[in-house]
Amino acid sequence: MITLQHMLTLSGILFALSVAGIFINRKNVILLLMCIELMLLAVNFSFVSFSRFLGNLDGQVFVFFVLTVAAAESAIGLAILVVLFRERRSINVEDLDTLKG
Amino acid sequence: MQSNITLQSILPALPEIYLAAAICVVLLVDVFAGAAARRITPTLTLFVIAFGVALTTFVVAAPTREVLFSGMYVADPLATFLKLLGFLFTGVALLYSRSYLEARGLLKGEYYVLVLTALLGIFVIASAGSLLTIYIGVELLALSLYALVAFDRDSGIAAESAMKYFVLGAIASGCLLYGMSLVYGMSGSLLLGDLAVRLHGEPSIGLVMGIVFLVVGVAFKFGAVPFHMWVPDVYQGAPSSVTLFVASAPKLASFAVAFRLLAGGLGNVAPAWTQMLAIVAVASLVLGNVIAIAQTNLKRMLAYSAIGNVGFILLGFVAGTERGYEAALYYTVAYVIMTLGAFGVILLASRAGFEAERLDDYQGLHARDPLLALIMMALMFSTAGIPPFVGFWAKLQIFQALWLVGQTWLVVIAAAVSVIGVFYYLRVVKLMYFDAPTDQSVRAPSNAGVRVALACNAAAVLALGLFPEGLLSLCAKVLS
Amino acid sequence: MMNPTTLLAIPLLPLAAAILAGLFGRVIGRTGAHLVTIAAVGAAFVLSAQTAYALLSGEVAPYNGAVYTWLVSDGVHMEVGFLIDQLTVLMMCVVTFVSLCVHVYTIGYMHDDPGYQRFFAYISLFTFAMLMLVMSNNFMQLFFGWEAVGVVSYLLIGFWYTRPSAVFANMKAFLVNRVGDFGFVLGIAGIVHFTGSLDYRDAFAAGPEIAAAKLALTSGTSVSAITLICLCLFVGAMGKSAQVPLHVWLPDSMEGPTPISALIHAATMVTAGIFMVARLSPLFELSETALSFILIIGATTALFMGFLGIVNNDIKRVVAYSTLSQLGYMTVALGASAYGAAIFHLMTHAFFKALLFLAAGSVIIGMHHEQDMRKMGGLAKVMPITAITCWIGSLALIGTPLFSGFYSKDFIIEAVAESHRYGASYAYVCVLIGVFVTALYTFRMLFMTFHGAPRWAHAAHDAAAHHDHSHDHGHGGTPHESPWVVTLPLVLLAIPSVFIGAYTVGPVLFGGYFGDSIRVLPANDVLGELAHHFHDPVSFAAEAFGHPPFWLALAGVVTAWFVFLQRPQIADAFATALAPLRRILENKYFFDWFNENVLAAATRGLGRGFWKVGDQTLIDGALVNGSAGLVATLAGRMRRVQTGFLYSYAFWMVIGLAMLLGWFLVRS
Amino acid sequence: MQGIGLLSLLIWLPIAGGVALLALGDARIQIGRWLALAVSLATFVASLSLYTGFDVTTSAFQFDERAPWIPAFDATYHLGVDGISMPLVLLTTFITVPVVIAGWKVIEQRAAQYFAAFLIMEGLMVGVFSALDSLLFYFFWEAMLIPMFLIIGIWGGPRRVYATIKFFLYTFLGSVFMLIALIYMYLKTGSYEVTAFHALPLSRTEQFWIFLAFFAAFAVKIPMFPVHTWLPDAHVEAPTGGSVVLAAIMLKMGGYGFLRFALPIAPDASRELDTLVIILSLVAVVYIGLVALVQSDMKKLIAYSSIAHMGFVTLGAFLAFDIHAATGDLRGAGMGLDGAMVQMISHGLVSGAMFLCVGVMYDRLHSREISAYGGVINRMPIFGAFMVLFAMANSGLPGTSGFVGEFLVILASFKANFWYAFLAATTLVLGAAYTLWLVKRVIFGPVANDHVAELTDLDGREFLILGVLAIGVLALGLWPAPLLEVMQPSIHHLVEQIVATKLPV
Repeated sequence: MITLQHMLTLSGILFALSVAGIFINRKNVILLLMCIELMLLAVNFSFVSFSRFLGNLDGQVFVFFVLTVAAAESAIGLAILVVLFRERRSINVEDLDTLKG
Repeated sequence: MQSNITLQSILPALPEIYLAAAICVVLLVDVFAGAAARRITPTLTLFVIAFGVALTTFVVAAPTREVLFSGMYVADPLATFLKLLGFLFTGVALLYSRSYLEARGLLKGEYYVLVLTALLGIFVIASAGSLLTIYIGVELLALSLYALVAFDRDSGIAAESAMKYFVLGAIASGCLLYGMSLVYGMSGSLLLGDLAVRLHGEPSIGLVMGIVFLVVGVAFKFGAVPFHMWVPDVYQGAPSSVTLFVASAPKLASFAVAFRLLAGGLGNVAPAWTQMLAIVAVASLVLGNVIAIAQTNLKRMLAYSAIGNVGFILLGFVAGTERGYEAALYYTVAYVIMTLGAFGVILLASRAGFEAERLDDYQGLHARDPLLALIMMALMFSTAGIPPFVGFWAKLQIFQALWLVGQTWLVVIAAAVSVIGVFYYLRVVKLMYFDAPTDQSVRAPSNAGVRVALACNAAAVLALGLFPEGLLSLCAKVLS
Repeated sequence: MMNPTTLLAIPLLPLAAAILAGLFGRVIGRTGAHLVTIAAVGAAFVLSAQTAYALLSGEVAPYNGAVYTWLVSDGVHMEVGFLIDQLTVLMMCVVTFVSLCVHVYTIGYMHDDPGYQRFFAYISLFTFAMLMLVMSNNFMQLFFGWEAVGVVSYLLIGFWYTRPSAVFANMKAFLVNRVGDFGFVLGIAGIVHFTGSLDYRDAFAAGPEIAAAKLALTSGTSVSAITLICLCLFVGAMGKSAQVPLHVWLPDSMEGPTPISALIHAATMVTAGIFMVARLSPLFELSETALSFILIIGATTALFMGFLGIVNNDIKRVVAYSTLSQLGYMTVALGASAYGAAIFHLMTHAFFKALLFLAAGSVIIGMHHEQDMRKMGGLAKVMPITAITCWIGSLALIGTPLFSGFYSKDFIIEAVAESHRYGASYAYVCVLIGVFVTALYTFRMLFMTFHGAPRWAHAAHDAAAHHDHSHDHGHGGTPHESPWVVTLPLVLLAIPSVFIGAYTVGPVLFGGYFGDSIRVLPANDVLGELAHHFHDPVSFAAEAFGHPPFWLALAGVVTAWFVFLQRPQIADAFATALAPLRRILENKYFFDWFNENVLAAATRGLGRGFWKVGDQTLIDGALVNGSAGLVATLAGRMRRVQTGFLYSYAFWMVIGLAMLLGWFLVRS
Repeated sequence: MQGIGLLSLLIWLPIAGGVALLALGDARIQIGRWLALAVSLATFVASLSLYTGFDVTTSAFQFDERAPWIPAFDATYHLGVDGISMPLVLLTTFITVPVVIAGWKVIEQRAAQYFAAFLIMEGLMVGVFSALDSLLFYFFWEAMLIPMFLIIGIWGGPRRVYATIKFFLYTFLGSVFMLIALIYMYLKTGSYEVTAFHALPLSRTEQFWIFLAFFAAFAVKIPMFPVHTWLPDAHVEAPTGGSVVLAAIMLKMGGYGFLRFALPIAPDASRELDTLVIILSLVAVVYIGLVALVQSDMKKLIAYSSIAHMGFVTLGAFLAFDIHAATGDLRGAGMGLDGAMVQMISHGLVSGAMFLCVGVMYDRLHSREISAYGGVINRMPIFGAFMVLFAMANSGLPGTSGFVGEFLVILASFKANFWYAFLAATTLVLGAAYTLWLVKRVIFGPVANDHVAELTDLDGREFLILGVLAIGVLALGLWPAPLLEVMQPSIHHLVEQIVATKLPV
């Protein structure tokens, strides 16, 4: 029988994975965007599971909003990525270090 | 809760509705005006804002607290106050920006539209009645800002800072969301009102986790240590006009988020988050003020100064009392006014092909442009918290709020740090007044309108310092 | 009842004159300057004499009243007021008279000095200050006059401010006096502490209870209050009256023009200390210890300063050293509770020492500002008046019977002999030998200057070269007698130098002249003892031949005559034989050396150390700039955290998140 | 009080004048100078009626003005003076006049702002002395740093930046803690009224911390050893006018603070810590005196002498407790406070005059090094006379104002402890030593070099300002009674306040 705990643990693991992915990955910005998506999904998962176990729909409504926003978010992200590539001819995370200190 | 919505019942939401509509109008006008858009759009936007102010004041101005959309939307004096200030600050920011944008070919309709959407996001947060509304507002604001930061497509550092901002911002909103989901799980409701009722006493583990994530999200919005990393890069990387905007109005949103979410929703479990905020605040105070000393770029220095000041604002929340929130609000408003002025000076000082952002650019500014130097000096002393400027009262009120709850050590730390902070503000004054101008020093173009505006800005800083009562009592009123 | 306005006029006239001559010197011109000042001082003298007469003839009672209240602090009234009694009037007359002579004399001496008006302003101001000092009825005003004479002497010694030696001497004089005042002010503070008043009357009235009181110095030890206070006060006297070891300023102060030497060092300023102790006799009487201390200090000064007179060749300095040793005599008298004798000697000494100084000045004028006795000799022929008056002065000084100095000095010696105080025997020996020494150096000076073969014929020229005063004149040329304005005061002073002693000794010492202006405990009343076998001056002079002092003096004269006039080579022989002793004497017992190379150097070293180490290194270097530097380096370090790499930013966020989580999950 | 009160006038008239000057700008500086002079004179004349209209029979605050200011903080715009603050207000308005005249010719660049800065500062300083609402007091106290910061930084010497930032941070650091203490007491009393704080009962620990907070602020300002090192730098680099105001008035604020805040608000803490203060004061007298002796820079020397002289202020202010302990009664306690007050006023005149003298020479030779001078009096006899007079006053000569305060403090300290008096009295020697040595090397002696040979004596303007100060110094020295008369009631009141314990008995 799958309990809330299991689901939460899963979402927690997913979230942790995504976060870890963001700072462990030192290569490609695209990967970062993916991690972010994953993070949102983890959140969605926990929302859904809560709403399921609380028996109230607000959580699932929230998920729709999150999905929508996520779409917009990745759009913006990609746009920025394009601009960045135009300027730097690279989407390597390690090249993003002109601003520091 | 299922109400039949009438025009009358959604009237309190007029500012948002109006602004949303106006955005579309501006967008269309800009598209169809073609070449003329360059002239029309900015003016139109200012009109939109001016009219919005009028509308909010005379039509809405809710003396009482009204709840709409089954509790998701709240219209209360605070919301109105924040919206009016939002209009005001945005208007001033755009006013300062115009010539700067023109000089760099950035004067595009999208810019104005994005600013307005960001403003809309602020409004939504200001009136947020549930976690969902907060999330929507936050994202609306954040996404617009990402775009704005990257607005100058020919600037590498802009793109870089935008990317950093975006990624970190995404993580932050992820945390925020995760926290929300946990709180939702623990309380079974998204409405802040319900949270306030249901959550009290000793918080459960899950709730504590949720609170931690929420605090992280809020701290990021404020740009508090250790979630501050984006601030200096964005301030420096973004076009100065964008920096001006990012540094001003969104601070209101940050306050609103913190207030609605923490003070409002989680008010009865305050001990849990005040301690977290205390740590974050002290870290911000120290780090911000200390690192600022080592900066050579004015925008970056102001970024770190912002981090330090955010520490003060958070201290207001740490107090966790009516007085504390007043102090935080007052501080936010005062700080935004000062920041507007400071970046306004930077904007005015920059000209085509020359960004006046290195500290050394301001050597001997007094000899070149006494008025500008005078304004900048007033703003610097104010930010440093020296009377007779408004910054002093802001700090004083924070101290008082903390004293009241017996946070002696926080007061002492804050006081000591503010002394360190004074140093780098003095250094700006020193550059402007004590040093001889060099050949690449600022030579500001004469731009009468903006000059007058800046002068008024500085005058306001002084006037609010001499007669602080008005704003103080206003802040108190809208919060009570 | 005395008329306060008259009393007020006595000091204020010279003051007004000083202001007039000083600030408006250009307007009123040279003649105007000396006319107005001399008129003022003359008037002051007349008024003082009149007051004195009125008082002594018993027309009026002694006066003690306030003129105005300087301030009231915490109930303590600080006033400016006068106490006019026998002691005061005596001092007033002496001061004004000598000052008058000096004024007249100055006309000649400073004849073509550019600072003519300024000089008159100074000496009038000095007269004012001195009068304030002697006429005061309270400690505050006493201290005011005390410091005021000090500062005027500072100005006078440094009158020729272009001379490095002069400006050094005046600073030295002021500082040494300040060391004295340091003690003095402490003494005053003590008085106020116990009496809550600065008035003499209250202080004297409270004398007994102060004597009973103790003063805790440290938690454990406490000393007799009266002794401490008297010693402190006497330190002040030591400074002003140049008692060992605070005497060092006086010889150097010869840098000033001669009239100063006369005014300051003979008649007035240096006697302030003597006067003060006598004035405060009701207090000093109560402390045996203090009096013994005074006695010993005085005796030491009297003898050892006399020795220095023997080896010095500067005519003015010789007189200066003789002044020191005479002051020693007065101090000894004070120490022996023979205040009357001290004041009496003060008076007689004022006349004949002023005379000697002015005579020396006259010689210096005659020699075109040559002061070295080795370049003189045989001057008696060319400047007879000076010579004669100088002889009179010297005879008075060494205490030739019937001369004024004889009575005053002889009674001091007698008094010491009578005294049973601790240190009295030592003092007695000192003063006896002192008599011989005095005679020796006085006549050495006399002979070297006025007799023997002239040594100036060839000296005069290069003399001019050495002393290039701004106002030097008539280079070369032979010595000549001085103008009448110079010689007149000599004569005026010569007369009292001879007679005043014999004339006044009876009444002043034994006639109960001082009334209760001086108080002596019956036990200490040595003069009372002497009074039994004093009948009249002449017979007393006759008895003198039976007393050692006379023969000692004679011996001194003869030695001087033989050694310095008949067989100068003997002097040289002595000089070579006793070379070490001579070096000690010529270096004035190394006092100056010690002060300049040890005290002053140590002070400056200490100051430099405090400054460099304390202020600059520790406070500024370590604390102030150190902490600032620390913050700066910290800033430099901390900014490196902002690496610019996205993943490190993210990493920090996560760290923050994790820490918050960990912290609060652990706590709850 | 109807309309604008006298004190408000004294505060805002100069500030308004300063703003007007700024508006006028350098272009019409001739008018500007006269405007500045007119304003400062008018302020001074107006302030005289403080003295004439002063009621010497009461210790209550007079010329009282009260207007609502910040109800949110229960802070009112409350002004008033008593016998302690009134003389200081007069000193402020008086000193500003010669300062303005002194800058007349000397300041060429940015003259308008120079005079404006001084006028504004005058107003703020009057505010500090007359504010009876501690928040208002702090407001002025801090605001005053800004003009001084600019004066040193803009018109100062080569190391001006270091000096002025050091000055600002030093004093700011001290003041911040005072602010915390004020807030604390506000939260206890519900008002920022100074008198309310006086009446506020405080526990031993509270008093202890509050006293330390005040001490941090005032000890830096006075300044006391070991937080004095900003002063020499500030003085050396500041322009003449700046040094004068700094020495003559700004230092007094520290002393005033002790008398108005630290002592009456935390009497018991003062009693417990008085030994510390007294020892630091005596260190200032001796240690600083010795340091002053070896300075080669005239301004630095005078700066150090200022520290030594201010040592007498703190000494006199804190004697009361030891006197009470030693003699069992309070006779002499008031004397110490009188001495402290007189010393402040007198030092205001004397040090101001000394700095003006240095300024006179600096304007001619552009050097502050003692070694650059020598035999000045040969070329500048009148100036030499003034300099000697002020030097004598500085070394505490009776008949000059410098004597009165020191004398009273020494008398009082003897009551407390012989050794206090002993160490305090060393100033007679040390003070004379460093001052006269300075005079000897600079004024007297043969003409040292060609530059000195070219010196010209005082012009009318310089003669005027030095003359006025000389009159002040002598008047106060010869007849201090009027000054003490106005102080008496307030001083007595203060004594009662500080000996009355606040602890529950």
